[in-house]
Amino acid sequence: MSLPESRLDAVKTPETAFQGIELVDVEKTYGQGARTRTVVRQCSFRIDPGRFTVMIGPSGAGKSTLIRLIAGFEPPTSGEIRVGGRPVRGPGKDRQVMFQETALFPWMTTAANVSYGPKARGEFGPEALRLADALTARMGLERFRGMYPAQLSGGMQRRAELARAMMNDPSVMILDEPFRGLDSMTKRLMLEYYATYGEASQRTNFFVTTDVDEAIFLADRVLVMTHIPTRVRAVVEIDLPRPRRLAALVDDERANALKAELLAMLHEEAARAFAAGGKETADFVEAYRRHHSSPPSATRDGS
Amino acid sequence: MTSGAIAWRPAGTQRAAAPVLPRSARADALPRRRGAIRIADAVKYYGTGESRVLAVDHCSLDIAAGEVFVVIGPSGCGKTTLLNALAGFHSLDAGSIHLDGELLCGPGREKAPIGADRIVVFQNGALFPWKTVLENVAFGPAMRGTIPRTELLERARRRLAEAGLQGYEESYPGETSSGVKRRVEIVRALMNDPAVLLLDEPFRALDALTKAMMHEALIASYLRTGSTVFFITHDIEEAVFLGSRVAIMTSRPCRPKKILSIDIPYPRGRETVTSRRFRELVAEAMAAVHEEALKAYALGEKEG
Amino acid sequence: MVNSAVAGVAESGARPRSTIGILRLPRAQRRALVSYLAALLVWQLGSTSGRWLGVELPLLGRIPAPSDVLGAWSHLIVDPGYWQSWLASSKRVAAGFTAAVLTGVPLGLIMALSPPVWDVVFPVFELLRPIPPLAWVPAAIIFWPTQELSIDAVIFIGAFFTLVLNAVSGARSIDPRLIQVARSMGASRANILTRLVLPAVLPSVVVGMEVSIGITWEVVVAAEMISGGGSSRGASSGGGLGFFIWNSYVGGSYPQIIVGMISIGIAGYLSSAALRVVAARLSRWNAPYGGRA
Amino acid sequence: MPEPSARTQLLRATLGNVPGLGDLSSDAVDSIVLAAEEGETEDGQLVYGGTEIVTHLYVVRAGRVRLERAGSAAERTRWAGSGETFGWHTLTGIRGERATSDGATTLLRIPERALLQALASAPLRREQLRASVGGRAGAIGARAKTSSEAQASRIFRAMVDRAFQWFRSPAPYRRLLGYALFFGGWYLTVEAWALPHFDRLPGITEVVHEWLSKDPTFGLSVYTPEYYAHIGSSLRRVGIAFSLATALGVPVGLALGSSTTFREYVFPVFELLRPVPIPAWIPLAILVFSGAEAPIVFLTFLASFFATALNTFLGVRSIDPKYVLAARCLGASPWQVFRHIVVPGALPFVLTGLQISVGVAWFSIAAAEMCSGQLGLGYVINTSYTEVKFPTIVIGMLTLGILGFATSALVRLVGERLVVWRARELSMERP
Repeated sequence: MSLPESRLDAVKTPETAFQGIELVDVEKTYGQGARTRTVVRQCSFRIDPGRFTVMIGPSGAGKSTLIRLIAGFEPPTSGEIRVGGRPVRGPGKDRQVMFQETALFPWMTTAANVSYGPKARGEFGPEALRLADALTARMGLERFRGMYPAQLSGGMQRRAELARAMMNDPSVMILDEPFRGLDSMTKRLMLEYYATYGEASQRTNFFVTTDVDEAIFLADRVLVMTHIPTRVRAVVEIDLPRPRRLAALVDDERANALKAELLAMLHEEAARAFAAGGKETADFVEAYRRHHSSPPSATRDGS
Repeated sequence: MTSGAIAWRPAGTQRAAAPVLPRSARADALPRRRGAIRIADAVKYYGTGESRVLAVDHCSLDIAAGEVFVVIGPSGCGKTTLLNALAGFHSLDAGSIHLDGELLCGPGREKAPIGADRIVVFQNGALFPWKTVLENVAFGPAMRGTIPRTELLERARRRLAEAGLQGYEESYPGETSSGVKRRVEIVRALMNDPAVLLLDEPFRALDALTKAMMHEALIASYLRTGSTVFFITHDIEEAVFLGSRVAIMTSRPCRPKKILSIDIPYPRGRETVTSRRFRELVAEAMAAVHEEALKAYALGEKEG
Repeated sequence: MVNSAVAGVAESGARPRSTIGILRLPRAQRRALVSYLAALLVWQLGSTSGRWLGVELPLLGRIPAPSDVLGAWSHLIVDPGYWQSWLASSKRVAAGFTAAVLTGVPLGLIMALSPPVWDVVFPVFELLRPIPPLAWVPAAIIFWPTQELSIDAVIFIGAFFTLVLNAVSGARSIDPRLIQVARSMGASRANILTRLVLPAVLPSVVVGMEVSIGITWEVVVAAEMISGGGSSRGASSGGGLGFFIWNSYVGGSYPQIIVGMISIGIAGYLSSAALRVVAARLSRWNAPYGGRA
Repeated sequence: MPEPSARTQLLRATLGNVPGLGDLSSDAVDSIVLAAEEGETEDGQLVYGGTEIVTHLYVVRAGRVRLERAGSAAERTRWAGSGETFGWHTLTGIRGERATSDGATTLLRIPERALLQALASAPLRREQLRASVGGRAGAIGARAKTSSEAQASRIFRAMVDRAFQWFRSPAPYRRLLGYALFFGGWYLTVEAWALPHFDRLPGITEVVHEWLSKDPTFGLSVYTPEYYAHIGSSLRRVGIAFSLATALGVPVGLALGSSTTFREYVFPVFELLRPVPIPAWIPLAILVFSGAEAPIVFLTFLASFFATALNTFLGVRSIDPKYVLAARCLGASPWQVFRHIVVPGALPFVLTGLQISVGVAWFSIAAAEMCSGQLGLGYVINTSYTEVKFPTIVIGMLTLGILGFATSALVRLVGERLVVWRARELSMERP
């Protein structure tokens, strides 16, 4: 069940063949002198063009840091990040980011927010105006163009941010747990909407989450990250057929097997995070332990 | 790769000790028979003059004592209004509410009295930040002075340990994770042995696995005390997993559109989520809710 | 001071509103009215206790009675000198305050947005801030050529520190992600400053102005009293409300002191209220859509 | 089978010298005892073998275990003797370690679940356990007998780090640059270049010389008792006024916040008087209060009272109504709601109010003392102007500044101790 259908291919697909994103031995350390904290170390992975890559890991594990490095908001301490073959020098319109909490400009109306990108670059011609109207309509926000972000519901704010990002025709969309704050019904609607939209537009997506179901539903490839200092612990291909429906996945054997595998790895990383004092992961370890207390699963230790 | 034939046995014992059954599964934890709620033709408006909005329209519900009654519906459809009326926070414009036959609010009494027989667990938590976890849990009986202090603290420690929260007694809520805060709040509520436990989307911002743990904790504590549970949520799976009956409410104004009875026995655990009956009930609820959700979406509802 | 409205009613001799009218008012206003009248009554009876009680109440007895104050005010209303003092004080507040806004707010923004400036400027700022503004009066008089300029300088100091701190907290409360998003859309630094930083900072800057204009009125009164009253040079009647109050005290016409106090209260209240209106208009974007259950 | 308490003693003895587990509370040990398992091995028998991830903590009760970590440069071998621990790879992040018993051994195996529960709220113990299990027992004061001792060494190390970092970062040098610019500018404009208008001001050398000289030309310096008499009188006045304002302002603010009737009757008049600037009260105060002390103390009190009452009132207003509802739900009476919710909830705002009130008090006392009174720093500043003793003016100003800074810092320190929960809450927010 997804939002009202309307022609999705109206969105302009990127002309040049985009070669994806490449991270080689990236490291990020905060603080200097004796008190340094390495958040990312020897982290290398590839985000393939036109595919849905999802990064999953225990909360507080430096995933957001990696997003800031790829988006160019911060330089890596060492290592190389290449987007479309060129090293990242700073933020650029080819990479648009959607954060966990809304980042709409509170003092601009929905319409002003959506058209901010082209206007800021001085490229706001009639053609951009038409695209802005098309995007706002497709997101079901025509009746809220004149309203301020504080007056929109959570779901509406997310859709407005999507429209704003699409206006800049990014080569890659970067999303940092975008649907976490929404109520579960709106979350379900947004997930299915974004999946169908992603499939239609062949855009490269890099999606970060702590929710295993979201990962399995959206991803072509899942990167399971270790606890701080973050690096790739495992790469799991999600070979479920598309288009996928959330309701169908719950009964799907293959989906449940993938879920069990991902959860087992997440548990170990969370246990290590917990042992290092991370209070958020305490719940996760407790939850996983109860979740898997009865039948012996593959990961029980050898003895 | 096995590690040879080490015969592991419980430490310091010669023979295997008898397994100790978790208390909740024992048959003798019979819930007491009280907390029957009857809501008859409840009506509630918001705002005045032309901006008046009908939030609840002649809503009638019969909730049996000791039942887990879950209310689900699109955002902003006035579910919270019912909870507020039950708790005595808000009044009703018409209709009445009875608890175990006694009039809570209705003709002659505009607002139900706020009392420890109907305790609310708020959406994003209401633990007192300036009191430690132990002081929070012991707050209710301490206020009413029903139990001497030393015994009260001892009982509070035991209840926290039962919920797997030993070690957190002396920390402040601000220092603990959201999962721990939620569990402490439920323990605080049940310390007062309420007739009705009112929950307003308590597990909304938690990640999937922590939410599953919270469900098991709620069911375990429900089995121990047997209070009636009135639970509001958006999450369909959560509603079907927890509820003995699930009422799907219409979009604004709020009226019970369909009531599903969940014929899965308690206690429910991990295997319930994968059972076929559970999937059928979720599908049925999903269909009914989505109709309402689309109506709400079309109206451009702002979250309730 | 709102009770001038009450005085207005009695003074103009108009038929006091019918009692039913008062009952129609919502409870809060009704009680406010009652409390104003009660205060007025206590003041009137207390201060005239000498006459009808025979013995003067200890403290209250020495305060000029409201009736005398009204009498004095009715004369002053027609006296141009009185309005002259209003004008003089307002001019000084306007001058000192505007100068403080034009220097304090930009400095606060620069300090917040560039750490090197903060590290250099803030230590000195913290050194001077605890010195009460009025302690600067003698130094200002020595430094500035005319008495007028020295009072403006002290008013400037009074408003300056609060304005800077509010501008700093305003700039610091901007969500960094908004700036990152704008940069990732290729917005130039100038665009970010005008379309992002300013609108975000403006509400808290105006709140800062509201607080600091209150302080300027406190400073102008004291400065006028100390410099005007203190030295013989300030003989001219246009010395401002502070000077007017001090002069009334020295000249023994005590009811005029209260008139001066009430006038300054009204002036302070009006200027803050004006800024509150500006602040509300500037941040109407965060008014939620209309609460719904 | 030894009844449970003997088993607990047995296990406690074994765990006794495991850093981090030794001083566990009795119920924590009970939860571990329930879950712990015991096993005997012969010489050369494999405990766990290098590929799978070990989640149990092993404690050697008797004998010795050989621990080899294959794959790293040197074949690193470690031995775990009786009372020592090994295993729990999810905690230590060790990979591919083989454990074989060297001679007959008795081992204890504790599942991770029981340990996580017992250590849930004790980050320090976790740290010690991780070090010991990972074989780096010597890293941080290995056998710190009591946790407070380890705590002390940790705090000391953190202080050294912070000091070391402070020197390395640019902040201190820029601070010095700032002071140099200000005082240098003062010296240059007034004394060296003697620019117009500036030359009339007292120079920095003059002021410092006067301030610190044994017999100051204008009679006031650090060595003259008169200087401390003035400071004393100003401090006493601010002290009396501030404590009166707090004693009256906080209850009034709390009442305004919690009782509607009190607010609807009192707040209108309160808001009527508040906008009147304090200096405007000076003539009236002199008129009404006899003597020199009373008017000054009254004026300072008035300023502080309005600030304290208003901030306390805002504090009560800022409390989220859900806390009041939650308390009433739990059966708290209105008075109990006031004591357990309104007062602690408003406390942070009250403390901010007190800080503002100290600042306002110093503002008013400067004004009041300059207009009347025989003693006090304000009086000093004003008279040294009329008697053309310019350096003393600056001395008076700087002293007022120092006193203002010191008193507000004192109020802030006392405040932070009162609101412990907020301090610990803020400290939990990791970067």
